[in-house]
Amino acid sequence: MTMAAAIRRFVRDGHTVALEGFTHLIPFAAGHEIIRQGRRDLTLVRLTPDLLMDQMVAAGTARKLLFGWLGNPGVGSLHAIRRAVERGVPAPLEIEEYSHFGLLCRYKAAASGLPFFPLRGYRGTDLPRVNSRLRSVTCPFTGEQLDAVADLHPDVAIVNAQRADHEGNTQIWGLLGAQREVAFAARRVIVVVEEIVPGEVVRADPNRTQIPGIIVDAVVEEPWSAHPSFAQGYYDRDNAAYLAWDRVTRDQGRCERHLDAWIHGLSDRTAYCARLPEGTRERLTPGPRPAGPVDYGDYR
Amino acid sequence: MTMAAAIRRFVRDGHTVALEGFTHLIPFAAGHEIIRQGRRDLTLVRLTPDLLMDQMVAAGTARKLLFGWLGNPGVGSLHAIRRAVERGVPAPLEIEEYSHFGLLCRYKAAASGLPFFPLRGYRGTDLPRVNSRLRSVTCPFTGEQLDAVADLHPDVAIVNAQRADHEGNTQIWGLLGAQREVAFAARRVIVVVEEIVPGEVVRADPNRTQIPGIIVDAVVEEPWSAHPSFAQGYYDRDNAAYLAWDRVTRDQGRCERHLDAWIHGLSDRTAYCARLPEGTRERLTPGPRPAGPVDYGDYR
Amino acid sequence: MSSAAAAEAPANRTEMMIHAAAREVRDGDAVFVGIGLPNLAVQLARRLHAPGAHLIYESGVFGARPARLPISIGDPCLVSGAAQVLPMAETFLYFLQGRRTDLGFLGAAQIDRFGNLNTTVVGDYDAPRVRLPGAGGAPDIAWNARRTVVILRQDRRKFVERLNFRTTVGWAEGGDSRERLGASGGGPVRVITDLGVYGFDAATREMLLETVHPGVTVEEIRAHVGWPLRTAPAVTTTPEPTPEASRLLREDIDPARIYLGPA
Amino acid sequence: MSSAAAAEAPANRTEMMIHAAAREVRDGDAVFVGIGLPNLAVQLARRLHAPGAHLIYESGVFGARPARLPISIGDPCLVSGAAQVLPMAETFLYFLQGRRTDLGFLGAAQIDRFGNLNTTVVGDYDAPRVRLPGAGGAPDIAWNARRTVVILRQDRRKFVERLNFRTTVGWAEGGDSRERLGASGGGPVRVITDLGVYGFDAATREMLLETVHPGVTVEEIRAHVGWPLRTAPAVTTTPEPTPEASRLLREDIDPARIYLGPA
Repeated sequence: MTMAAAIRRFVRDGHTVALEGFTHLIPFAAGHEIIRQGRRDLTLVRLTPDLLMDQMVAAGTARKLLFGWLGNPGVGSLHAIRRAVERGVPAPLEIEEYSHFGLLCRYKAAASGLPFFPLRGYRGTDLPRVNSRLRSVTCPFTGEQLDAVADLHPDVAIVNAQRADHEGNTQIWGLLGAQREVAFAARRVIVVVEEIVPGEVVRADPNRTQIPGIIVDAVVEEPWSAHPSFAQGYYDRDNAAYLAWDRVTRDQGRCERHLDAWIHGLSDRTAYCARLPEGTRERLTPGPRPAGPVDYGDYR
Repeated sequence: MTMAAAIRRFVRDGHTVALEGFTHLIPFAAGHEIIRQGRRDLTLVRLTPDLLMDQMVAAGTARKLLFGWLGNPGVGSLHAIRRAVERGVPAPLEIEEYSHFGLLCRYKAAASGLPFFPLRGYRGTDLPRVNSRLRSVTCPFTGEQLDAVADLHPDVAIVNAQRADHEGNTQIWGLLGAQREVAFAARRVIVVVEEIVPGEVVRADPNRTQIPGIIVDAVVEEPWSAHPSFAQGYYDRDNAAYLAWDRVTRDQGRCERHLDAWIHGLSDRTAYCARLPEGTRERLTPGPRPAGPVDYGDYR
Repeated sequence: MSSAAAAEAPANRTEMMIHAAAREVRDGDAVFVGIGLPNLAVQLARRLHAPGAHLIYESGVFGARPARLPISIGDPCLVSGAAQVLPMAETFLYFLQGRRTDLGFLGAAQIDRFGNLNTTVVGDYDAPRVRLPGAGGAPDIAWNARRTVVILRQDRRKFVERLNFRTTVGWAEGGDSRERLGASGGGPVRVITDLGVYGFDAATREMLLETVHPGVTVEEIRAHVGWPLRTAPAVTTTPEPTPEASRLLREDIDPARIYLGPA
Repeated sequence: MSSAAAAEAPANRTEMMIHAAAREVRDGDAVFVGIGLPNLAVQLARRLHAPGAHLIYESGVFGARPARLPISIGDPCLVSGAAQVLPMAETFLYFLQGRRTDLGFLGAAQIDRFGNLNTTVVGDYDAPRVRLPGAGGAPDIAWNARRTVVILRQDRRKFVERLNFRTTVGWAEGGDSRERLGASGGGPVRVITDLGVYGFDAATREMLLETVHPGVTVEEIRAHVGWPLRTAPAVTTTPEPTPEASRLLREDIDPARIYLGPA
């Protein structure tokens, strides 16, 4: 399925949409397509809303944001989100915040068919005061009070991966983020991959599969769809883009011109890649470092 | 470390010892060494106590057994355990039973530093009536009553794996059972591998690592240490041994003669392997079925 | 007997069970499957009307394509060529409790009229006459799968008025009692034995005899049930397998008749 | 300046922070580490007195051996050559909450006298003057690690009488209040700034100035603290790095002085 078709079909105004990938495999191409298609009133969910959600907020797609840590990793602030939160520009943005672990546990609960998940870390902090979804639960064995978060079932989860087969069996190596948990938590799952590979490739290494095809609604093949983040073994993070965004995002007008140039004015990811400065892809492509062989054995 | 040294050092009379591996990578060599060293009053923990624990009970090592399913998989009953439970022969055996899922959740809780884990499946059954460690917990969001199990921290967990490096970083492919969970749950961890490999082999594929070396107390290299169970890619299950045990285990005297011949009368796994009928290893070795390449990328 | 003649021989009762079980599998179903008869039934259904059915083994394997007949749910032949292997805990958490399972197959040593199952003990729990294997994955499959189907050979000691131990909840005490317990899955829809096939009354949730296998009478079945058995308004004969289904089961799926038994 | 001369130049204040932080790492420690100064400190400690220290990144990497200086805790250079990559949830569940972490490093925008931290907002939560990044992994590190060390540059707006928001618990209200909350880890043991190093009183758990960096006075420090600062019985000068430590940091670990700043 094309990205445009997948977003058109599964992402609706007002939806709760989780876009995951912890620094690795961030679904930039999918987020850009959501912006391009003009979705509104989304509740966006992401452990680390970084550049992608700063762009989505600057573009006016979001009504609310659930997150764990709000920053441009290794660079600084997310000024578009700060503008929305601090000054309501371009529109007010409701926020609901967790620790990384708390949001992970919300995914875990939902993926596991549990209405809540117990954890530790919020007692004595001000977080439960500003988030009524942080509650307490009593251990039936020790009487201890633990923290608890509720399940979170996004309407749609979008995750990037290195490869999948046509049935949606999806393989990821390197940082795994919350990809598996959010996929099992969500009602619909869109997987965006660097490559669609024959089923035999996936089935030659079933332990590498993070997401089973049976829970995947769309597989989109788009090389470089995680740029400017990275895809382990395919390309490195384009740190220049993170630094550039730090300048762009300080001003709503510049943000909008950037979105026009890099999103609204482009038809798709192919056009985006063509617009990258010459040599970008060569510069970001790492040398080989193969995983080494493993034998599953042929059992007949 | 040799198996004899690892068992001598870490497994004490009265300990709670989990030996895991779901049909795959069952720690037979370790269990046999525990028998050989004459440990007593152990509380044995295992999702599926199969042949290994039937032998350990027949040998008189156990005071108590925690389990999820008690059978010779694909064959029938475990007669030594049945004798102990039904008639107290050779000695009474206390049992504490769960579903597979319930015992998995006990490991999960312990590995996760939680005093309990919530789950579903016991309401309306007689299991909580005979196991006071199955309780209820109330969801702080929905008010729903869920089941709960307590954490379980074995004194020692013993797991087999295909390979580890000298630091104990342990890689498993094929069925993963509860290896990772029980290792993180336990106070001490013994890993038994088909091969100790250089650190570079493990580090070439870090997503394959199930257990980090930092929680491993001993790495024992013993090829064929899971026989008569299997090691994916190394050898197949020796079903003849499962069928043979079905005959042996029906009679306590025959059990004891079997234990004398295959355990007490042998010094170690090398002697065990030498005693296998000629051609056994060739018969059980599968043809190759390689996993196919993956590239992590060289990032400098 | 030649292969052609073998394919035409009438189904024995084990084969009748497998064919009946295969008919419970719908295309696209995610099926939580044990070894033996349920495995054969799903393999058969995949070759007939349900090519898109997915097999899930509690050992952690999704989308297995075994090159031989597996001898346990942990057979390495289930791993080589599978779509995914998950840690066992996640299989239970995500596929079962997370409500991704459409159909689960269960066996039992005892069943009652509401489809509750005993796989724990015969006799008293603390002084058992027979110590059975226990729960395994059954309580969770029964609790969470959208539909469950129970397969067991039938006799009066198995179809009992009162279980010695309730390991696994079916329809509990009948009516809406399962729902009131808070079960997330859908409960048992069929019981398949070597004598016939049963459903459950939509209101009372009591077991109802629906079909008898060829050559079996309703009276014969009543003699193998430990309570006054109710029957569907019209008890018919279980359909015999088509020649194609029969051939697939006998020639492709279990040619050595490991599970099928004597023809 | 020649390399030899550079190695002999006195440590700047950033370097003093890194060397002080490195001294908090013990051999064999499992260290939960962020990017920047803590990362440099642990890399340095591994080359000096703690070769067996293990790095854990909340991104899921255990035992990283990066071939370059990572620019984020998710840098792909942390993955290639690492001992293990875990799903992020398991890193928090097993390594942190499961109490497998000996030492955690934290930063903060505000800290109070009991080592409680604010990384959420400056000003009112609902109408913030500055919206900060929020919690990330900090509450869980602070709650579960056996020891935590806070690293931050010091000024009066950071060392405050009262936090605008308590994101992360240190010693709570002091005394045994952290223990009474039920925290499983051990609490903050050091605060390291560009001016000095602090510990905590064993009974009251109030922050105590222990050492001042060379050239810094206690009075200068008091001017950068928003409450009446207590000091240890004998405030000494923070030890300067050995030539070997200085060389390693400058030549091997951050030769481009990305984090070290101007010499």
